Amino acid sequence: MTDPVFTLLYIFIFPGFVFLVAYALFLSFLDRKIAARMQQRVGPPFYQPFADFIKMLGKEVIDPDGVDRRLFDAIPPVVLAAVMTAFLYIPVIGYSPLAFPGDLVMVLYLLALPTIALFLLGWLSRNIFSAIGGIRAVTQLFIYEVPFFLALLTPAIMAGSWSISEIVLWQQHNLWLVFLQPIGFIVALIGLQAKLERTPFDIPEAETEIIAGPWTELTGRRLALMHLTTEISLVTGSALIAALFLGGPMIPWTFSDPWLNGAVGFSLFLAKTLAILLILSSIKAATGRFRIDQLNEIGWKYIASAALVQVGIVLVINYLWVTP
Amino acid sequence: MTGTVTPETIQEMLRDFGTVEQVRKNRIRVSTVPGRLHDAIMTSQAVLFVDRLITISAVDNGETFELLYHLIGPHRIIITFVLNIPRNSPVTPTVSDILPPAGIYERQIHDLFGITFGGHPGLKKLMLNEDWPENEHPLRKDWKPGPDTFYGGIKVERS
Amino acid sequence: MSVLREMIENLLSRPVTILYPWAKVPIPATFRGRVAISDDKCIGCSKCSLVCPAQVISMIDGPREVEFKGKTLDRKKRPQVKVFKCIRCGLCERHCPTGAITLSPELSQTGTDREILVT
Amino acid sequence: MPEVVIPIGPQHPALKEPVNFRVIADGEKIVRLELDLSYNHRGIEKAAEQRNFIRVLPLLERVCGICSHSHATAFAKGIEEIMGLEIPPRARYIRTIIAELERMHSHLLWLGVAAHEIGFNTLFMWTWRDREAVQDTLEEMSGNRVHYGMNEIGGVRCDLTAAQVTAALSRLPVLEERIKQYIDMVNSQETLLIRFRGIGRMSREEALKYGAVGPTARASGVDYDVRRDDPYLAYAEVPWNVVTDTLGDVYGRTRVRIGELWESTQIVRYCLENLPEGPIRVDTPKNAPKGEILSRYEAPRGELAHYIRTNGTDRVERVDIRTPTLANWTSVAMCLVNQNIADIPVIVAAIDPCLSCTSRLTVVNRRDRPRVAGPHTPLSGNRLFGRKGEDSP
Repeated sequence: MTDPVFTLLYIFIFPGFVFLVAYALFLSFLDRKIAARMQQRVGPPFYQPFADFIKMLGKEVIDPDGVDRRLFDAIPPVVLAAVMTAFLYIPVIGYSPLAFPGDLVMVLYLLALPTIALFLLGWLSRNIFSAIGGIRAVTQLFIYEVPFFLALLTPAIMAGSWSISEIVLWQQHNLWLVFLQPIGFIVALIGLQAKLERTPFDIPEAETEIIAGPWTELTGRRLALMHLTTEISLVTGSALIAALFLGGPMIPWTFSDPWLNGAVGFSLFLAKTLAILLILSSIKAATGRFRIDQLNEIGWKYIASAALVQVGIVLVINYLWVTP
Repeated sequence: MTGTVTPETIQEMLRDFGTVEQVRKNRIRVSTVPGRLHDAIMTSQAVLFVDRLITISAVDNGETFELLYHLIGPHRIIITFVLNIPRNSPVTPTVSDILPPAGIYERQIHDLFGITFGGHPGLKKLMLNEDWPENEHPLRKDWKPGPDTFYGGIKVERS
Repeated sequence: MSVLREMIENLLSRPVTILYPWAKVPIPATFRGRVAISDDKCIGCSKCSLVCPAQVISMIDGPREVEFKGKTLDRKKRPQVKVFKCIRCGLCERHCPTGAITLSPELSQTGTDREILVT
Repeated sequence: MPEVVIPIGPQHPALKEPVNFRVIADGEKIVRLELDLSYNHRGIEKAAEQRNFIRVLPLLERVCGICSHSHATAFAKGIEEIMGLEIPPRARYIRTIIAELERMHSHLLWLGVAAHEIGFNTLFMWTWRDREAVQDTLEEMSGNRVHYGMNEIGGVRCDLTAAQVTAALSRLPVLEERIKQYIDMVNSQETLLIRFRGIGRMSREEALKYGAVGPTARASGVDYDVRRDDPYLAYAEVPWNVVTDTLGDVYGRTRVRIGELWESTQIVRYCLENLPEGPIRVDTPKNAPKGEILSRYEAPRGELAHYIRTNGTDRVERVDIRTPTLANWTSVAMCLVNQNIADIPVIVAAIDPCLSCTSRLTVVNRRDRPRVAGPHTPLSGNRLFGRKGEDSP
């Protein structure tokens, strides 16, 4: 941690930038492949998301008439940076070297940034489809964010810490939180699906209704970066849920060799994120899209109350058991 | 209620409105005049339970335009009201006020045959594009594409 | 639930897509593809060019001798098809008195030969 | 939020057809809409007057890319009636088989499209995969997947061999199994139910008043099916039921279409099993006598009417085609008012619009489109077509 070289390596090479982009593109491929196979299609080859990314980087950037170009250019890199930063606080091979007390809250806020950015993009685009999409994105944000936050804060309450790495450590000593908080886990998965704007929550970019919502006017590298942002959000979100509910990369025993320790932890991390991706892909394939007013009703009536119930249960458990 | 409606009763009822003939086992053809059409349709709606307009067909038979209103009710007998409209002043009252679906068919006929339906709420171009020349109606028998006219941006090449 | 069950079944089975250039798509024998004309049978009656709805069959000069009903006929015309305008309705095949013009089960507008563009 | 105008079409991912809706929305609610029907005039009716009966059938088949058999059969059956011909039973059965297979592939296509409109792409892929089985059968029987070219005046062009009948029968159980699955899925898939139920509701009276046809009308409880009311082909001899529903919404239309899918498999099975022997066509005179006929046909989308007039030559004097989609537009425009923007694709797709049929008549590209209804007034059938003085808001 104190070694600057190690920190730089952490940020830029291994769990950071390079690995993160590669893994995000791979997960994106896997997501598409699983959906395709569930529909008995062939699906894309493994390099397809990467090829798409490169292709879009090379495409012409078109500025819609009357758009503030600087802001339009600035938003995608900013949100990309935000979700990438968020990933650094999630333990991948072990304890995150950047962890600090309260990083969970920061990660959650960084993950909320892309939605706000989408709203901004939609609003800036001066296009009716984008504007409606942006409004829908924010409306949806208000619906899913509360239950999502509640569901992700219950592990913190139970572990008695606001640091993701601390929660992971707590799980190593006790039990995976998914067994203690199944409702919270389900709500968190639904919230993540909504945050990533995947079916049935792809209301802001509903293709058949409003073309692509806020994405309509995005072209070239802006589109590439925004796509990368969503893909990295997918990694970050599933890593976060894996860390908070499935014990992250921690294993209950330790090997004498630290390298082996790290490798096993890392493979556990991969396995858990892939499992979460499988669930998310299945939800995506098995459902149609809600309407925004229907989502409003479902979100506040059922999902939010489920999250509240989970918080209550956790408080009771804490009172009876964890608190000395 | 519909059991009483047979081709015979229909012929009986519509005798007042013009020449009635049964052209098929389930089709009655009534030749009437534009002025009586409204009453004829109202009568068939009220007495013969006609509830549906199948279509309005238009035919250019040289001297006149023929309009055929095909109506049907739960008795499943088609009643066709035939109008003959002079070619030089093709005007007839609309029936879209008593049969809402007629509006779209009348606009179609207005475009393609140039028949004006008096009292139609919005007899605008539906089928042909905006730069279609006025007074050219493609389904009239004597219509030929003009050599230097653009039809929807396309000039017709005569071979 | 039936959706979920079928999704899992599909995930474990092979995709149904035929990867076309590598795997052949089965074409039924009745498929109406490219027009094929056999000069031996054609008696040059020009019936095909009369019924063709797309008017792509024209009679061109093609003097040759044809065996028909035991007699040897001297024929001056043969049909020519503009393949790219053909709509493959099969009316020429239906109305050909000798079965000289047929629709083969080959794809119509593909190939590398100059010959296939005009039959 | 002020009212906004949302253009939908002619290029839009939901409606891959040349139609333009200008939806005036208040937030997510549709206040009123302006309808531009079409952008593409093909002049088929004019062209049909220039061709003889042999050459006109392929042209009429190309009126529509989905219900090609419908147009050709409606025309052929009209001309045969004018000529006073009785086509052989085998020809009638073969026409029925093709017609019902066409209905199956159309309804499967529709089910997929409807699922796609609500983002349920898995069902979309599955129905289109199963549609392939129907299309393969059609291709084997007729030689083409879409334009079957089976009809000619006086019968059908190609006979069904025993091998084709066996192959088709062997495909049916799989399809029946799949259709049962779809019935199950549509009744149990939560997001599908939540998006289809209560959307675009039309009462029986409204359906009659605005002249809805086909599954759209039958879903509203209008018991109207030309196949039964004016039996043609083999429908009088085949046991089958008219599927109706009382819900009147998109869900009801889905149920009607799936029910019709099931009925179609049964009709096809019966026809294949009871295919009469005999010739497949009769000799026809070259010219048709002078006469007129309103030939009605239950296309997959609803009642199709061909008004045919002959003049004693080998050409028609006039053929007036009224497509089901044109009849359904009035009702769809009525359905859309006061609905959600998100429901436009579903409601429009629910009538299974086929602009190819409808716009055989049309070229539209107007800048000053008519206002079709005043602000905040519910759209009635009359107002749909605009009133004088409402051109400018």
